[in-house]
Amino acid sequence: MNGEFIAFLILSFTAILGGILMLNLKKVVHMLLSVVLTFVSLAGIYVLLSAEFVAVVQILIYSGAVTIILAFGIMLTKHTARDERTSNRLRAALVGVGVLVFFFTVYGAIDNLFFGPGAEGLHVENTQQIGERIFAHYVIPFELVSIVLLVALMGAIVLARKEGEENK
Amino acid sequence: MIEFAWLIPALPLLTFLLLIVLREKLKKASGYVAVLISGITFIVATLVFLQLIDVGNFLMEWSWLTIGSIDISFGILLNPLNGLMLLLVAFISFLIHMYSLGYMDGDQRFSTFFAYLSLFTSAMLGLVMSPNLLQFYMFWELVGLGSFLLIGFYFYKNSAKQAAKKAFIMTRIGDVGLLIGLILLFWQTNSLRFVDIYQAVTNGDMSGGMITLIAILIFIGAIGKSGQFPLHTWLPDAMEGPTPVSALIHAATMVAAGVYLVAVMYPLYMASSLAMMIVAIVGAFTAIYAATIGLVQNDLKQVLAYSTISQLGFMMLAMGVLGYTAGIFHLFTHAFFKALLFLAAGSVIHAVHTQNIKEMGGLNQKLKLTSAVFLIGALAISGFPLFSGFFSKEEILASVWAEGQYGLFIIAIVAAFLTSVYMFRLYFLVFHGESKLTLDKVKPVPMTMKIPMMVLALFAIFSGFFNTSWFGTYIADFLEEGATYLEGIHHGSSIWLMLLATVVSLGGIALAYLIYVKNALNQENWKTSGTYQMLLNKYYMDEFYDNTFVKGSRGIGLGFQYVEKYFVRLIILFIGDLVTTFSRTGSKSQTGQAQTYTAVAFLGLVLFAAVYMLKGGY
Amino acid sequence: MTTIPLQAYLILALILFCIGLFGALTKRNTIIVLICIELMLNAVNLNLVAFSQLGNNPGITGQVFSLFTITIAAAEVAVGMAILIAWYRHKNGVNVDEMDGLKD
Amino acid sequence: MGTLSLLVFSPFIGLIALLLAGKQSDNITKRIAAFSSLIPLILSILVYAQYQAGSGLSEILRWVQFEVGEQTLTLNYELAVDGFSVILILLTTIIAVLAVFTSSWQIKQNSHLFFMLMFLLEFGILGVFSADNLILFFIFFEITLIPMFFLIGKWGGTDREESAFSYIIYNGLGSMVLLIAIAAIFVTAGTTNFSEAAEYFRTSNEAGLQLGIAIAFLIAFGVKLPIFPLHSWMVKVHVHAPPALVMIHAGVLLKIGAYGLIKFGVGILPASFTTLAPLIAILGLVNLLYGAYLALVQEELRSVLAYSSISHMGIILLGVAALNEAGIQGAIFQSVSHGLISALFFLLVGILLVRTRTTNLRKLSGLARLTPVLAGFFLVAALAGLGLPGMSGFVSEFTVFLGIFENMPVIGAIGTLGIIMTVVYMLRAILKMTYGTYRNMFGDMNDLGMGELIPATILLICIVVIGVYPNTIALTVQQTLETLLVGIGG
Repeated sequence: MNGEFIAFLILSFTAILGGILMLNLKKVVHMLLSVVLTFVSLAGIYVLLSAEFVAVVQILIYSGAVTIILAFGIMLTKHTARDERTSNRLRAALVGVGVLVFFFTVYGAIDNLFFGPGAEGLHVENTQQIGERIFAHYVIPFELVSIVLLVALMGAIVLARKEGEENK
Repeated sequence: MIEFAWLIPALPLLTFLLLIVLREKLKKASGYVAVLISGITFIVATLVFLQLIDVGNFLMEWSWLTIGSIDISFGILLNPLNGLMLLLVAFISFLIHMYSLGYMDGDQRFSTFFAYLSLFTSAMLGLVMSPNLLQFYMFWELVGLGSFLLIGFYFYKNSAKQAAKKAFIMTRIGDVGLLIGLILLFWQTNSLRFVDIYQAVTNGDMSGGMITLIAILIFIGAIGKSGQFPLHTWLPDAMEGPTPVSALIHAATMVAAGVYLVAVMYPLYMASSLAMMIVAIVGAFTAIYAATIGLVQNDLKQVLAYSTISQLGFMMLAMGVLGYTAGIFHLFTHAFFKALLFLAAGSVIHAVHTQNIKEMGGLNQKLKLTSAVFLIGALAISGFPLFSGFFSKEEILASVWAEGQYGLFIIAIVAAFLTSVYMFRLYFLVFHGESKLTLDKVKPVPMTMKIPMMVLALFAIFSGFFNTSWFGTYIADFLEEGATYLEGIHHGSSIWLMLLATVVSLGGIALAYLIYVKNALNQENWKTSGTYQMLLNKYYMDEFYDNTFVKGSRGIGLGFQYVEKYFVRLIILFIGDLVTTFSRTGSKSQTGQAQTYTAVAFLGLVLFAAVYMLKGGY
Repeated sequence: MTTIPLQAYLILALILFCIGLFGALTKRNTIIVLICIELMLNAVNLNLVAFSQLGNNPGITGQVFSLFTITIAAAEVAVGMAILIAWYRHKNGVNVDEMDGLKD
Repeated sequence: MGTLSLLVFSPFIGLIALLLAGKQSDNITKRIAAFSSLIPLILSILVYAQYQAGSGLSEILRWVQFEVGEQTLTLNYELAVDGFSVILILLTTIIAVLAVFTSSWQIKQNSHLFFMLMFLLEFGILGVFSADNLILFFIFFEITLIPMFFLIGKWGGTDREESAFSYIIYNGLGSMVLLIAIAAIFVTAGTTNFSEAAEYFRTSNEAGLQLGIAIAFLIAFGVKLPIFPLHSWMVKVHVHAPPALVMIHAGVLLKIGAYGLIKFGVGILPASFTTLAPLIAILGLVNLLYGAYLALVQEELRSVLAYSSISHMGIILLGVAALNEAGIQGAIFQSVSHGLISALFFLLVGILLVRTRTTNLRKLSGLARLTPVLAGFFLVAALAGLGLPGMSGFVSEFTVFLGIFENMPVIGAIGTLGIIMTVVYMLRAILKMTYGTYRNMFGDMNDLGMGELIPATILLICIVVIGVYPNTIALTVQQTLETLLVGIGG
């Protein structure tokens, strides 16, 4: 029981707590906030996994950007408390059972999974390693991702604006 | 010449095809074509017959139907029995063709009539030449077809339609018996050839019970065709056809086929005393049953029809008491005098346009020839001494007596007595007494009708002499030649039987004379009696059949209609509902909700994954 | 180096994934559904990162891939939000079960 | 491409010709259809000649191959004919030509599309009879369903849509069962080739599975044949489909049921069919009598003919149940014979409908007066139908009963009641129409013209030739019969 393990336990507990809160809270904003809790905890776990850069990105993108976008979304639309109710009890039950079965199925697969001692030195100049890897190995995917981002940006603007013009 | 025997049925068939196809073109000429070809047929038959007397037997076969290892052939068989029949059929049919020239003159469907007539003749000729039971059966059915077409010739008459249908159906019922019999026989003997069947019977290849069963089934066929009780009702109705047809059906062709069938299968019957007994009893019963009905009928042709049934009963009776030659001999003589009677009746009808004997009378002044030949026919059928019927009937009685069937003997005597009574009732009512018709309405009888009648009259008188104990038993000798199974069963006649037959015949004539000419007996009581009504209505047989079988069949049909409506319909509804429910569920699940779709897809994935895991997939 | 076994991370990811899945399949509010999808993506990311450290073939590539995933997820959220807002203007509602255009 | 493939695909010539010609005037369309319908006929005669000459007609092309577990399953495009199928092919092409000819005066609208579907149907049927493996058979079997559905639904009589749907539902369900059976064979035997599958099942001893497959076959083909109580679709089709189509339907399509039962049922699974024989015999008996009694009370000629078809199919079942040379051969004969006779009947019904617009027996009477030739043909068709010697019907009935009496004399004896009933209902229906007094309800009617006389005469000649000299067919099927009966051991 070392410190790392305690940290992992706390972080994973908060992550799961955030998820469960998200499912059970009534207000959409609260749900969003509880999910932020999960996102942040995950960033912590990334640090535990020697992925400092990813952890930072996680906080920037998820806890920052995505959450802001979603918050704007919530603000721009109207929500009543009733809305959060699940739509169909039967389906919820079925899906619940399905998810449980899925959980145990996959659990069976990952139980006793062991690949070896793991990588050394990922935390050493982590950002540099990532940068080298991206720009040496994955340039084309990187460029493609940038195109995708651009297209998404344009798409988002067009989608959000076109309707507005029609309304005028 | 005998190699060309196949021409005998082929020629009339050719006439049939020719006339059916060219009926519009030939018109009047078609009659002459038909008569010419039937004349040629008769000549060929005669030549073949003459040669047959020397040769004795003749057989030709072709493979016809191959079923795996079974080979059924088609061919021609000539032996004394069918040689005689061949000649008889060809001769009578030729005369009737000729007679029809006059009788059917002016009919709209003149050519069609001759076409049917030829088809009928062809079928009958083919029937008597069959070497195996299947071929026999085929022609047997075709004879039924011919009679059906001819009986329904006046198709626009409702009664003709019913009669034709009835004839076909009733004989078909019999035919099915024959069919079952022949199939059973096939599986017993592995062959349908008559010779093989005879062989199998003599070798004792079949069990006695089986022989009896088959013999009875085949006899059912004969019952149907020969109008024996209880399948006789079609025969009187068959009078709906033109009169020459009645003559042909009743005299030499269709009805005789039944007797001929029993004759052909005789070894089978001889092997089973029970079957023989049944044949004899059915024959005797039919003889007296039909004779009693014949006593009171008022339709000229109906009386003759019942007399035919009765005479066929005599033939069957003869067959049933080992009187093989007697039966065939009676068939032979009966062919002539019955044809004669019908043709004479036909010329009466042709002349006065009615069939009701109550409306006739005194016709002997106007129709002298007809009256004379009718008298000859009546005398012959009544068994008046020295006429043909006398010899044949006497021989039948002799056979019955010799077999010791005294009960049947008495029935036969009574039936013979009744025969002369009803025949002379007919004769006196039609040709004697006061004329109830204005005589100038009576049309003259053309030459083409007279000649056949005269020829037949000659035969009606003299054909008996072919087989007498006085001048020689030619027919019997001829028939028994080569037919080993017939050895030792010839019954000699005795003087007292002849005297008895004469007395019976004369007594019947005398009684008829007393009643219908002298009016010696009071008929009023008789006519109101229940017995009279019963006889007039033919023992209510038609009504009985109508109420049981006809209505019964329809009832079953209607019952099935309900099954169809409710049970089968339920199945449709069930299948329909199943399909609609299925599709409705399908279309309902098509909600357009992406979330639901995903949920279903996910559940499916989970299912597969779980199954995979449970099967130990990792 | 690390003492926490791989399974621990994977099970955590699995739990988060299951929560996200359940939410995505049952919640009516489209925004919540989007959030849940993000949660699932996060679980996947966690797997990637965990494998990059403790996997069969450890290395930096796992982290690189998780970065790509995060990028795409961000783009997805942006487009999803845009669609949602457009839809909201059109129908004045954000519920998933009102979106049944697939039916036609 | 062998002759057989050429034959199977030859209807496409007509189809493509019609497509290329586009929407021409009615006359041109009909002429194109008539001429191109002759091509399959000529090719089928060629195939028949080649078969008789003993030259091999079978074709194999590799098609799909896939692995299931350790098994490698191969699907080939295999065509072959035996004595039975070659006769049915000939029957198909003859009836198709006549149906195309006769539809030219029955189909008034969209004849272009009608003929194209007709050719598609012919393609399917020819494929069914030439396929040498089960999957290919199934594919062609399904191909026949689709054009049939549209043909009934679009050009039929009053209840055409309902009939079309009941047709497709029943046959679809039948196909489903068939597919299951075929899949079961494929998986167990590892092949879908007829002879290989037969070989496999001869040596294997999975009796339960075989019985299951045999029952599935019985149901699948029982729908097609049809067997009581799965027959109601067929009555509807008979009554509501256009007569030219019913010529093909009653003449050939129903025979697929018989063909399947004999070739797959008896051919592949003889042991199970021996077990099932009593059941089949009873079903046959029920069909025979049920159909006959119902035909007796119908007031509509086409219903009478429909029920008479059911009754006649009962005879086929009896023949199959007999499981001996005579029975099977009788069933084959009955297939051909009933095909010809019902084609003749519906040819005549088509001719009659043009003149009277009704086939209701209550309204028709005394047709022999104005149209003696038509009436005569009706009578001849009825006589053929009731099994008069000298026509094909007799040979088949006799052979079937010969067969059934060897094994099940009691059932045979009850079945003969059907022979009597056939006479009763046939004569009742036909005499009601043709005999009796003529009531002038339809105005002046012309008797048959040349265009109508020739098709009717061709069919009649076929019927009579088979009836007068049955060895024309019997010799062709002998070898097939022997092959089939090897399995039964008879």
